[in-house]
Amino acid sequence: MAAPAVKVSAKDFVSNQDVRWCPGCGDYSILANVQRVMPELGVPRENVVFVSGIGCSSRFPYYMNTYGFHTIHGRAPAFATGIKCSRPELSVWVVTGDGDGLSIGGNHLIHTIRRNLDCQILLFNNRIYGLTKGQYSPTSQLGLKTKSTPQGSIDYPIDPIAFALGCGATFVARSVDVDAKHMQEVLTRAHQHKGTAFVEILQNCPVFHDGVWEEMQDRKTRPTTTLTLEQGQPLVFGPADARKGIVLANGVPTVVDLAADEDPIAKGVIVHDERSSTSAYAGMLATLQRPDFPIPVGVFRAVAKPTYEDLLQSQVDAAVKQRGRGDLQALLHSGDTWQI
Amino acid sequence: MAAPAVKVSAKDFVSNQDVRWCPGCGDYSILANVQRVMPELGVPRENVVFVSGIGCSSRFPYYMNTYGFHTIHGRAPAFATGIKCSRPELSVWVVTGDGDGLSIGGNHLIHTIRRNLDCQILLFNNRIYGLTKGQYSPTSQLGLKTKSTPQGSIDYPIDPIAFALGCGATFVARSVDVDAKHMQEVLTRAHQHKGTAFVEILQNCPVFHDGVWEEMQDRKTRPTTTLTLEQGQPLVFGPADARKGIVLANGVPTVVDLAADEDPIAKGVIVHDERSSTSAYAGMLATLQRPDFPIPVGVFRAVAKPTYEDLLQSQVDAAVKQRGRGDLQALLHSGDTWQI
Amino acid sequence: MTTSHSSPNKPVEQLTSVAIRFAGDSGDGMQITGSKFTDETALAGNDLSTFPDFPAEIRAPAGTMAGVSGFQIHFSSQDIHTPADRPDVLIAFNPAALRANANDVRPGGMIILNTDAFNQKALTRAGYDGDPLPGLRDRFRLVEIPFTTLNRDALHGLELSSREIDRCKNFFALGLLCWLYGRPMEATERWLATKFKGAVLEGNVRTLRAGHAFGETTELFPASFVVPAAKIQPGTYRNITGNQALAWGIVAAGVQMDRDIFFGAYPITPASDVLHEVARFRHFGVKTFQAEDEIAAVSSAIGAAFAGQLAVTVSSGPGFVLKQEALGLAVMTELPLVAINVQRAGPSTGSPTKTEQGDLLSGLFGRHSQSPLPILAACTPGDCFYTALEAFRMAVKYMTPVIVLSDGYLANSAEPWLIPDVNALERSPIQFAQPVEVGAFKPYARDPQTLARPWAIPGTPGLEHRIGGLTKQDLTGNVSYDADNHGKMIALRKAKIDGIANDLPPVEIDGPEKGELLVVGWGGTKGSITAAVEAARAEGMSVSQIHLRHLHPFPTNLGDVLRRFEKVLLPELTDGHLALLLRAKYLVDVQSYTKIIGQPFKVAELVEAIRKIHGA
Amino acid sequence: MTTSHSSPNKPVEQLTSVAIRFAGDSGDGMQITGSKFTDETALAGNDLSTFPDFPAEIRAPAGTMAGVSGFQIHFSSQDIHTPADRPDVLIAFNPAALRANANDVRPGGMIILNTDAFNQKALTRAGYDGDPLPGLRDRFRLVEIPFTTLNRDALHGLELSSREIDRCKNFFALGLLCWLYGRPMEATERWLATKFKGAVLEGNVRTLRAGHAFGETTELFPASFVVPAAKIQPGTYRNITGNQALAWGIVAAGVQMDRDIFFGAYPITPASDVLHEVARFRHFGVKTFQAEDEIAAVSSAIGAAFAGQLAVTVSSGPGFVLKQEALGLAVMTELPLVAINVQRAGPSTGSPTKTEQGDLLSGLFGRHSQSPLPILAACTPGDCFYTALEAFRMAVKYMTPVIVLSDGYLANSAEPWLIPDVNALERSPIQFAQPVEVGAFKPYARDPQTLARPWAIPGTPGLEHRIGGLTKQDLTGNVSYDADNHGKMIALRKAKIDGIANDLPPVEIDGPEKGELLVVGWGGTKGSITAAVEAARAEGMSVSQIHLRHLHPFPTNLGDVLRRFEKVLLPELTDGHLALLLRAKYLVDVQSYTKIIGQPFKVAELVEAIRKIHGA
Ligand SMILES: Cc1ncc(C[n+]2csc(CCOP(=O)(O)OP(=O)(O)O)c2C)c(N)n1
Ligand SMILES: Cc1ncc(C[n+]2csc(CCOP(=O)(O)OP(=O)(O)O)c2C)c(N)n1
Ligand code: SF4
Ligand code: SF4
Ligand SMILES: [Mg+2]
Ligand SMILES: [Mg+2]
Repeated sequence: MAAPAVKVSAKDFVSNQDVRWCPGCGDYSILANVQRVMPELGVPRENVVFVSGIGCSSRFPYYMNTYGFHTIHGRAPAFATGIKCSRPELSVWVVTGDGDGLSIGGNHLIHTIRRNLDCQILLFNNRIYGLTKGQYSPTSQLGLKTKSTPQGSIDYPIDPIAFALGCGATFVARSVDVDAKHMQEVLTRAHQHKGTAFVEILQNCPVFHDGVWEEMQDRKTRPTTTLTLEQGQPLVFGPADARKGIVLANGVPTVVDLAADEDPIAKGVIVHDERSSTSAYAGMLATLQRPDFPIPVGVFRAVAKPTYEDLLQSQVDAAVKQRGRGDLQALLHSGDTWQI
Repeated sequence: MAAPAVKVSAKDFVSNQDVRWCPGCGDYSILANVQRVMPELGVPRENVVFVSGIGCSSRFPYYMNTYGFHTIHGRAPAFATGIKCSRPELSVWVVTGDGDGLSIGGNHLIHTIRRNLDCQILLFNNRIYGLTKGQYSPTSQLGLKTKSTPQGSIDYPIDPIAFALGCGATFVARSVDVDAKHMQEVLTRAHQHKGTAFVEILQNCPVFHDGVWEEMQDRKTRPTTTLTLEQGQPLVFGPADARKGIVLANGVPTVVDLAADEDPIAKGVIVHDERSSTSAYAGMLATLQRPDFPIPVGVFRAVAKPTYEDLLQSQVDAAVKQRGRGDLQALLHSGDTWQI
Repeated sequence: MTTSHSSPNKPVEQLTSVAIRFAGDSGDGMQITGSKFTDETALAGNDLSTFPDFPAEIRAPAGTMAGVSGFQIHFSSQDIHTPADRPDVLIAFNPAALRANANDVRPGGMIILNTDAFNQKALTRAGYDGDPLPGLRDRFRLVEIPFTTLNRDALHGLELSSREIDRCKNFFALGLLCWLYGRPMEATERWLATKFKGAVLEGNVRTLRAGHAFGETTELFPASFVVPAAKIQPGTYRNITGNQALAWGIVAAGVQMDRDIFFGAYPITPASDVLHEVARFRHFGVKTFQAEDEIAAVSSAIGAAFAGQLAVTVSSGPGFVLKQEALGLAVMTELPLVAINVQRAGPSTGSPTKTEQGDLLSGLFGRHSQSPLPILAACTPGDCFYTALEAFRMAVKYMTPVIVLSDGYLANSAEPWLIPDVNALERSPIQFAQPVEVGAFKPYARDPQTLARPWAIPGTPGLEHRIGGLTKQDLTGNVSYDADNHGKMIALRKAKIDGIANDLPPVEIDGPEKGELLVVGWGGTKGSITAAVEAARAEGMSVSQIHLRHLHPFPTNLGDVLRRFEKVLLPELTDGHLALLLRAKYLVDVQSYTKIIGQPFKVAELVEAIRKIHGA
Repeated sequence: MTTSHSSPNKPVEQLTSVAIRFAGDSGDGMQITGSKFTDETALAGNDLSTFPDFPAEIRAPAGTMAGVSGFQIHFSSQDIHTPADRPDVLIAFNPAALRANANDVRPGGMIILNTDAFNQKALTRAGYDGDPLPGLRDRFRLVEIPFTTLNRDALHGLELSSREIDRCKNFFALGLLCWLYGRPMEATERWLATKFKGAVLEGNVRTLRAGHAFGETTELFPASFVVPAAKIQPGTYRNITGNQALAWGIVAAGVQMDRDIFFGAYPITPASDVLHEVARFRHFGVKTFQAEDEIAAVSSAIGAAFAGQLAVTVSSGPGFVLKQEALGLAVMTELPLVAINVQRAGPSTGSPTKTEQGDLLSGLFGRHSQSPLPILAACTPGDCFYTALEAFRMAVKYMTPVIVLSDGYLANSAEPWLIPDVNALERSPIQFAQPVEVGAFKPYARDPQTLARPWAIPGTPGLEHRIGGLTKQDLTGNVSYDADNHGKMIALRKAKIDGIANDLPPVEIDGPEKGELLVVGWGGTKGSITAAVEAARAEGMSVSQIHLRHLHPFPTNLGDVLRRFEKVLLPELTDGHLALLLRAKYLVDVQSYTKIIGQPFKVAELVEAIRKIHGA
């Protein structure tokens, strides 16, 4: 596809619909960041498709001046599969929420991820059902009191990253709604990845679950509550004067303190490798949770694998190559026939 | 519940229906093993419920002389949730297949596992859809030619163990249809575990996928193709004269040779710990796949966590304790009322 | 208690009935204001009916049409059946609220404006080019009040942020309305005391009273009004919404049938509140389960039924459709289950907060093959309580899933409800199958009367058995491939459900037993149809009315009743669902009058429809 | 080619038509034997109809009733419409097969037994207490042949295990039957050569010929028979099953409409073979996607339609029901999609390998709210091809999902099919919306003729737009909360679908244009109804017949046609689905004749039903 004639800007990706989220909703900043990276990706607007399910987050496509499909609750990845398999040249983005993607839609996430369909899946995780006015979600904290759990939730939350890895994800990343620069990097990486790029975005819902990610959003606490993943760099976090690192003891991650001038690698701190041969390493990272550990942000895993739509297309090409483009007349007359 | 009056035997768990599987089907031996362990578990027959979806494997309940519910395709864990939450005293067993459980039923597996409902989930993995006569399943090998994939499957298989761990499973194990003794141990452990016990059973389908697990079934090859997990023992496999062990290099599992008299632990071979504080270790084990590694069999992970039905019941008890057993008359008159 | 607060030094005019609509931004607290006014009106002994109407969005941009939230209350000294077609009074908190609602107001009616909100910016946001007020002045009586300012003055000096202060202004308006219509304010003050404390409580109470005082003193209102108490059946009353009544009906079933409830649901508008309400009643032994999706919700409920619990699942159209495969299994395994569908406007995601009656046929025919089950529909908010109770009794007596239909209008509307005497409610404890010697049990042997099979639950020695969705053999329930048995079981299931008709009360005709015109209705339209029929009679037309709660099977005398009239009119908020069933079954030329715009019927439209067919 | 193999030295009797049923254990290869005999019969120029009937289980225990697999073929020198009610000849490979089928055989008919299989153990397995043969001898002509032994002798000395040898015995029987009815064997030998090689091929061919020779020489058959070729419309013919025809119709749509196919499905009996067949045609640019479940199957197909592909999804009852929510979205977004339902016997899991017509109403009403779409039903195996083609054309022309109904009987039955001339098939390339300047595009502007909206696909500059399931604004397709717009869109969607009626050919009456009795049918029952109507006429009754392929909307002249007859009889393999629709719409007293036992109609039962209503 030819690149767009004139230089496009973020504005070109803003649709004519007024945005209908509550004041202060984390979705606003995510929208802004997506619109900001779009022009950089060099995909003509008409080749971009946003697909979503149902939820506040899933209103996203209406606000993007691209092709968009606001489908039904939880099924967006399946719609995306049909779109991408039919038109591999399209850039397909799935926007979903912790309820849409992980509750009713869990099965489609599993299979889209394991098939490695080339698409970006952005999961806005506000740990609550926003659109239906505040019931707990599969990522809500144990004990959370919500409309549907007046005595507190008794469901253990699921971790989106660990879940995606368990499904065999080839690209897994995490970012935070308020961290514009980081999110734009992650979004760009996700788009560059050929295959399913699963991105969890920690998002605040000021109305029904305000402050759930405060630790990670607050500039002051962020250094100790998050671990920024960088390829080839040791797993080090904390303020310069109180650095800590992550080591393994019989396969179990542990935090160690680092003296100001100490070499982390020498100390056995693990070196981040998003291309690790197996998902064992990324799986270990995914188990790092607050309060015992900082939450890793950035790219957990990024490995190359043929994509579903390419393999499908290659079967078509191979069949045509081998048998010639199908001939209907010949098909109808194949096998035993007889004249009357 | 009082233990059954007379000593019961496997026969007592055989129903009056003739078993309808193909000759040589792996399901026969699984059935035999389940019927054999039942009497040992000391649960009165009337308190045992087998719940299944649809598939050859899901015919299982008809052959057990207990309460049984052959439900609809993929939903068995959801039915089991209703049963166990209503009657925590019942011993609930879910029987499913790689299609029933991991294809259409994936979402219910996710959530039942993460909620840690106390039940045993036995997934018969023959890597094929048997009942519908041989289409590939989510666990089928890439490239497998089946009725629905004449040019070979292009779906990357999902690993049931890794998947279950990604959902936060508290008990995960694997066994092989032909290995009676091992399976009976695993089944007993699964029943003893309070919480969701997820058990993958490698099962042969002689009609549509014969020999898919041959390596693991064949007494001769088993020592090198399987790694038997034992709590507190190093991850060592292979024949006595050619032992090998599993070590970690920067978080990545690797195979090392062991000299006849060499101490594996000294050599850094990982010591198996099913109670590891995080699932990172079990997740690493799950990444061990043929042909580079032996397939682990036995209990990957077994950790204690309050179960869903108990937490639910405790909310009821707490509410009754705090507010007294509900009084309908009082409820109807609560809040503002007026006389006419 | 109903002492009037209306001031001594202003005249008091008496009215029969008044309809008031509160309208403002989603953030302005219109629903609260309206429901508090409703409580007070109820305490004042009026008959009343309300209709909340809020936007789909959580919170659409402030000041836009999309963000307007409204609450209408109709109260009277006679019995009334609807929230009224057109309000006599509109309280508009901002220009958008005015623009969205002004044209609904009765010509010559009163519009009370929060003038503080009428600046240029707000007008443009609302989509007004010029100043709308002049144009409105000659159509309505405009009363312009600076609510924001008055509220700020009233709360001056309180330890509250200006944002917190402004949030109280709706209570100033409420106070004013209370004065205007002589409503008592104790209930509201009591409620405030339970909700807030400290300065916020203080602020709300103060502005409430200030509003009341303002009414007494301002020149704007020469007089206040009184709407005398209505002559209503004596007893103890409360306000109740349809969703609340459903929830309480479910809890009541557990108590009256002496068995714990298992409630499996997945949130969906407008059904979620039933889950929220039921979740508060763990101390009744009720277990609510918020499932991962609707399929798990219904499946878990069926599992609970198999285990011997009173099982119920609740959803709305898009979610209900997902439950159909599992409902088919419940039909096949003949397990008791109550499946509630709070209908909303479709198709597809449609307009979730709007109402419709579009799910009757999908309830009846939405499963593949022949999968019959009974369907009940509630007709008023309070009736939801009795419908839920009846559904559980029917489900257990006949060992069948039962569908209950409510709708978005019933769900959120409130009406005064005569609280039933619990001791007068039928108690019906459950009979489970009793232990038998091993091998003797027949899970599909039937009660000769009801054709119900036994409810044999796990834990009962000797009753071990297996059920499932494959065609079952008569009596044993074993898997069967015999063609004639297949046919026999199809016939048995149908006969069981059809037989329920003998249990149903005959339809009762309101009005002449036979004659020119019969108006047939079902579900949440009862209020508007009744009001329209009364109006038509007042115009001298002979009109009879029946309203169905049992939609499958039908009462046995229905066909006979239909044939007694020359014409039959069937108003439905859907494309003639019941009309299709009646025409097909009785070959009667039922004429369907439909409206599918997400709104309830207006009485005037129905009266017009009646005139037309009558004249024809 | 049709040279007769029947031997010179035995007399040859001529017959008009014969029905033969092959019955044996699932492992005995009855389906193969039957379909090979079918091919030969077709090549012999007879009209024919077949009915395979196999057990649900993959492989039930050998020798049990549950494991019996049957294949019936009816062939004739005149045109026939059904596989025949009762076979003239039964070939029973074991006692279970005998027990399961003997009573179906025409009194005085022939039963050929594999005596080797009739030992005490096998008799008991089959549920016989004593020896059944004496009892049967006086009702039928029993021919007792030791197939196993004869086959072993024939293959003596071959490099085959005794298991492999015994597996060939069905071809010995086939050879014998070929002699008995003068069928050519080349086709079978050619087929064997493609399937097997080496000793196995050798063995099958040898025993086939041995069976033929045995017929010539044995005393058991004094004569052989010939069924002359039928006078059939000239042309090139092939055998085709309904599922195969559906698959080919789908492929043909891609070719004729010049657009690639996206096929999303999840396996389910009896629809899976459509997936298997279509998956073979990647070289036609067809992409099949085996989804994780039916919801993903239909959703992926709708996604493909949005992307501009010809999209289709295939399932059967239980799976189809799961697709209803997504189909509602396709209705709302007005995207072209073909959704095929190969109906099976229910309810719930029911009897997956048995047939029924129970999913018409769920197709029409299975979605919540008002969600209209067209429904077509195929009436013969070969007709499935044209129905699939028509469905795609309708879907694209009207921008709507279209439901196609087939059933388990059509799916697996074979009939000789006149191969269409591809150049004679209508070509209808697709018109997508063309680029416009940014902002000008209206996704919901409609074609004045068809009311279809434009098909604007990603990749087209200037047409960027967003669609979804929320109520849409007319023309722009933006989310709308306007009540009147809501009603307008409901009406537009309905008008669009109703308007398709003007495109449909009027129903054609077979027989008198008006009069005493009209028999109405739809779908896979056409053969049996036609045969019954012909039989009734032969008895001198005046009977007219119509068979509907368009079930929604109906052809415009349908009501008029129905009213021209005193009585209307409607046979359905379901509980009066079409009858309900016709009665409701036209207020005609359509009398429904139903049979719900998982089996097709027998001609005799229909003739009886016609007699009854005629006499009445
Ligand atoms: C089939 C179906 N079931 C339920 C719903 C109601 N529903 C809409 S969004 C939603 C949850 C959304 O939560 P999430 O995905 O976290 O999105 P958020 O609003 O938090 O961004 C639910 C339950 C629906 N629209 N459709
Ligand atoms: C809703 C629905 N969709 C599809 C089917 C058809 N179906 C029955 S079993 C099955 C797959 C079973 O595979 P698996 O779970 O691996 O069981 P197996 O037969 O291999 O033991 C399918 C697709 C069904 N019964 N119901
Ligand atoms: S409810 Fe929460 S998530 Fe939804 S729009 Fe409002 S703030 Fe955002
Ligand atoms: S098909 Fe395969 S899995 Fe099914 S019963 Fe036969 S052998 Fe077992
Ligand atoms: Mg959320
Ligand atoms: Mg399987």
